[in-house]
Amino acid sequence: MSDTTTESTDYDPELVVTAMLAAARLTVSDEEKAQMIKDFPVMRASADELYLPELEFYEPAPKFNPAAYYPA
Amino acid sequence: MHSIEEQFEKQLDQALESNGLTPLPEDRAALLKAFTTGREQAALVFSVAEARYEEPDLIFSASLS
Amino acid sequence: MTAPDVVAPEEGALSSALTIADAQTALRDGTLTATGLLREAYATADAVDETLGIYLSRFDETAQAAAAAIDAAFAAGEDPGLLAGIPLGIKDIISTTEGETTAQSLVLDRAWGAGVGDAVVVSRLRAAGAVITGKLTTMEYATGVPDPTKPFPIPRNPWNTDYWTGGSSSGTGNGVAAGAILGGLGTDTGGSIRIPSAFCGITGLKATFGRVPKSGCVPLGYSLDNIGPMARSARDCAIMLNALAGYDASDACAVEVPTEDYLAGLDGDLSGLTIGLDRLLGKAPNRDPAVDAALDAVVDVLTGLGATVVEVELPLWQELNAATRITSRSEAFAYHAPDLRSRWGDYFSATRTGVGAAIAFTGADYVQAQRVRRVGQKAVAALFETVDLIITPTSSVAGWKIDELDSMADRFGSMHTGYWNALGNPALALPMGFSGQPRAGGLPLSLQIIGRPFTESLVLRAGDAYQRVTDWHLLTPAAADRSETAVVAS
Amino acid sequence: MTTELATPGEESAATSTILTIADAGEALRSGTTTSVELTTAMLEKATALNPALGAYVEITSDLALEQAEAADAAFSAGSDAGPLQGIPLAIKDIIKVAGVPTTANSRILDPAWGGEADAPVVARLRAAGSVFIGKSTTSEFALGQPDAEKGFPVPHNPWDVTRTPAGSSSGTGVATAAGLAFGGLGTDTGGSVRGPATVNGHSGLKVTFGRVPKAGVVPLGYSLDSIGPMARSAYDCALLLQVMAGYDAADPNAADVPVPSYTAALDGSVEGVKIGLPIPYFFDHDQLDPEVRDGVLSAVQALVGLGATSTEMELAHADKAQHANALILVGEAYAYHRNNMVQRWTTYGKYTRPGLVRGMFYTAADFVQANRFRVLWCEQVAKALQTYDVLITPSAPTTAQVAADMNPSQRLRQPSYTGQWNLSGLPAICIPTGFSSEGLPLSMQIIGKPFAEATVLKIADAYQRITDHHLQVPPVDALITTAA
Repeated sequence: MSDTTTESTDYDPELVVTAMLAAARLTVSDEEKAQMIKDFPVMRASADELYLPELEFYEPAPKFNPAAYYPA
Repeated sequence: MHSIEEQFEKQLDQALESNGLTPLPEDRAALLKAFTTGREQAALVFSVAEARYEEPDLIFSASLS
Repeated sequence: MTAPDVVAPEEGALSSALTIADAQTALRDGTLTATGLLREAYATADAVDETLGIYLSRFDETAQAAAAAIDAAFAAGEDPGLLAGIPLGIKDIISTTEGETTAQSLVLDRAWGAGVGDAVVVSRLRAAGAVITGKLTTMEYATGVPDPTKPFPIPRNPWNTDYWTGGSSSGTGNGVAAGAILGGLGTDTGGSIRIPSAFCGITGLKATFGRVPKSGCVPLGYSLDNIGPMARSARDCAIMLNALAGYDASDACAVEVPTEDYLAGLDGDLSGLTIGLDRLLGKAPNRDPAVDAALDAVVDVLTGLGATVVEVELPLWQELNAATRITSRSEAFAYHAPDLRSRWGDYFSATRTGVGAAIAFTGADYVQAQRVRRVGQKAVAALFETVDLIITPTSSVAGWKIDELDSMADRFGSMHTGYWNALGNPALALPMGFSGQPRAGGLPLSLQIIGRPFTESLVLRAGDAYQRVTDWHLLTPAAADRSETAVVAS
Repeated sequence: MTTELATPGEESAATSTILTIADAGEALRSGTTTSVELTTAMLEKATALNPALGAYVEITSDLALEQAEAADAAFSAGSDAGPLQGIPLAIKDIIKVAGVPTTANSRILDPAWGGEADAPVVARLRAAGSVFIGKSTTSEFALGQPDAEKGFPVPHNPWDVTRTPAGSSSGTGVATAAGLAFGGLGTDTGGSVRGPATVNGHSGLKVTFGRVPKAGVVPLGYSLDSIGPMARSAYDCALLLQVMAGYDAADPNAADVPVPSYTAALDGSVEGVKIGLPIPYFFDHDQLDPEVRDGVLSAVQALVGLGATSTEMELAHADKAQHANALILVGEAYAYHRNNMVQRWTTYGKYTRPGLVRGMFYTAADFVQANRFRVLWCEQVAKALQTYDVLITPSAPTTAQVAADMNPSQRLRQPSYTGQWNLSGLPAICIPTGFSSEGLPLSMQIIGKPFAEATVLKIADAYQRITDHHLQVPPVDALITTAA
């Protein structure tokens, strides 16, 4: 699948990418933005597919250790 | 030039859409307030100079017990 | 609102609170039975629950059976445990074998609790002989504020029922204050043990992150959540902590640090200790002047107990509070995303807009918040090289009216608790006076005592020492006056 | 810039036939060569070939010769710090070497970054008497393809300079394959040690997360990064790892786990070793080059011939594991780079920016969710590794791509076989299995349990005792442009 296929989405990738770039205070070139608009749906889909039902009661892997930096 | 509030509203709308959320009209004011506060909190954590070369506090361990 | 004269109340009428420690003695010297104690507790609940909103479900039959078994054990000369016969309530996001776990929400699948049975902390309380009286009100999924459009009780402050209990361990807060239970479990992700303890005038401990296993509890912030004891006094919290603390493999965040007898250190002596006070002035959008008057009195009491109190300034105050908010909202949204998408309206308004606002954060914002947590950890560890304990007000205000809760005013800024969830240190909230007059509409004020990680004994020693020479924790609201029908010993 | 140097062709026959660290060690101790001689030859070759191959950002000739002389002096004084004494190595230019600037191949990195001292892993190599030929080229901040306009040497695949040397530890890979160092250090967050080893035809080991301290290294993915040995043979990787591995308090992620003797474990036997082959995604993907697959399957047969057993099996969600790794990687990377990206967007290379900015497009909840999925993936692989000693997969779906055809968006849509093992923090080595019909290196990947580097290295070494793909040297002399 080439890098130009655009996925069908129930949102407008151009509006979303424009808003997100503004929120992140990033100014990018036109062709960079064009490629981001093509890439965003692929990224969004690859994130959405991680919300597997069987993960409902899974904890994240990285752990917080409150005692770091205190003498044992 | 859009005012800051209008910009935040636009960002909120796009974020709601791309995250698949459809809030009720009555929630809009509270959502916008929380979204705006969130943006400010995100900017705040990026203003901490000492964090420049700091590791995150969450440690991954390969040998899961 | 003039600053009240901060003085211990006159003896008699107001200080009729029964602590777990008192009940332990009375159960063993025959002046009280577990059955009588339970009957009295449920009688109080029958009288006040309608207005206060303490319970979501009660376990009268199983509780009475447990109490009877305890009495039989005592009669047979056995000692069935350090919490034998003590009526305790469980916040309804922690699973028990009896009844349902609802998280005070229409959304939580009722099959979850049934599948879990007793959370580790609940089975530990039972093993220590505790009588589990029922499931206590919370905020929906432990976040947000009450929503009158949803079929759940509105938790009210027993000291002034126009006011909110605070949350999210609301029913544990007003349940203990009103005497419906002698203690209970709360959870604390950004202050949810310490705030209801503060507003309801009782004592609550958020122990070190990982000290008490949190398996069997609906998550809010994976790297922030703590289950902890709420009761009248620091001593009572220590008694409960002895049963609750300790590693369990079922909780990936539990730490294998040895526990200790948290009662052993409560000797009332603070000599040689240096305590750093940060008044947190100017940190909250509004400040009740009674808080500052109460803090001055606290300094005198602690100095009198042999401690040296010095002024300190907590590092990165705004930044660490922001880190806690970013972390808890993002972690909660990961858990709730599927349900928020499919059944947004079923959630309480404040829960959905609060957790839903996590869409403001990028993955990088979340990682940056974890980097700021580590910077804060190092800075506070350095501060703890110069002091043994830190004290601050738990909140700059004594609470909010229920009907003021609808607008999403930044209440988080007035509550000085989330800072310590970012860092994981143990933090105890205990009463330090009143804003206004007790039983005349006045509201409790609260002191927060913080120690280095895993120094719960020292934190509890300071709280207990303070409570040996003051009575704030023994005051009870009118709701707690024993109803005539209660029979003390049968 | 090339200086009047004797063309490498005239170097003494002895040094040009020494290919591995093990061989060099023997030659140094038997007196057939000296560290100065080895080092001088490699410095000349590296300098002459940098225009064509772009292996080094900076060749540290003075430092290298100083270390070589010290090593030779030590040998003659009868003091032997171990197998790396006198061995010329390449250090990826995101790892701090005292007295030498670190660029991360970027105009962004603050020259003062990293302070003065060696990174702990470099200090260990230095104390072991090794020689630093130079700081090898890397993808900018270890991400993306090189942008020639930024003025850094551009690395090329020594087997075909139109092909990518892969990344991000490109320079160390090129130097190892072309003989401009006996090996060296790379870093691996999503495949950056294993990618270059795959396409340049040598061995590269991604270690267990926490096995080698990563203090003093510019981070990319905090919970994914690893520093790994790159060399021609698995045996050489074991020699390097022996010095690199072990706890260091300076790295909060370092694992306090004892370090075994890796070379002692390389007994050449794979008797009874149980190999799992996860078929879905790794062996049946439509973008997998059949020559690559067949290379792996014949290598597995060779191991079965030595007494191992291999079983086809499956790992669910292998594609999602790759996506989760990429999502966590860019989230962690963008946190580090966010302020510079906002203020100095165009100072970053044009192929670095699109990769890095993705950290901004995923939500915080996505990042948390990827780390929840991570537990599911770790549990599944841990279960499989109770049945099998190792898993074997292709190292990558294709041989080296033509550099000009590559772009950052492709990576989003192509299968990849390396990130799954950063996500689970497991040790994974890539070794050559032969050459494609186009003469490009083929490779396979061996994955083991946490801290089981010895097992992974043993199986790779056993294979390399009966094959010599890892000893083939690309014909680079023709690429030398005599001084203008």
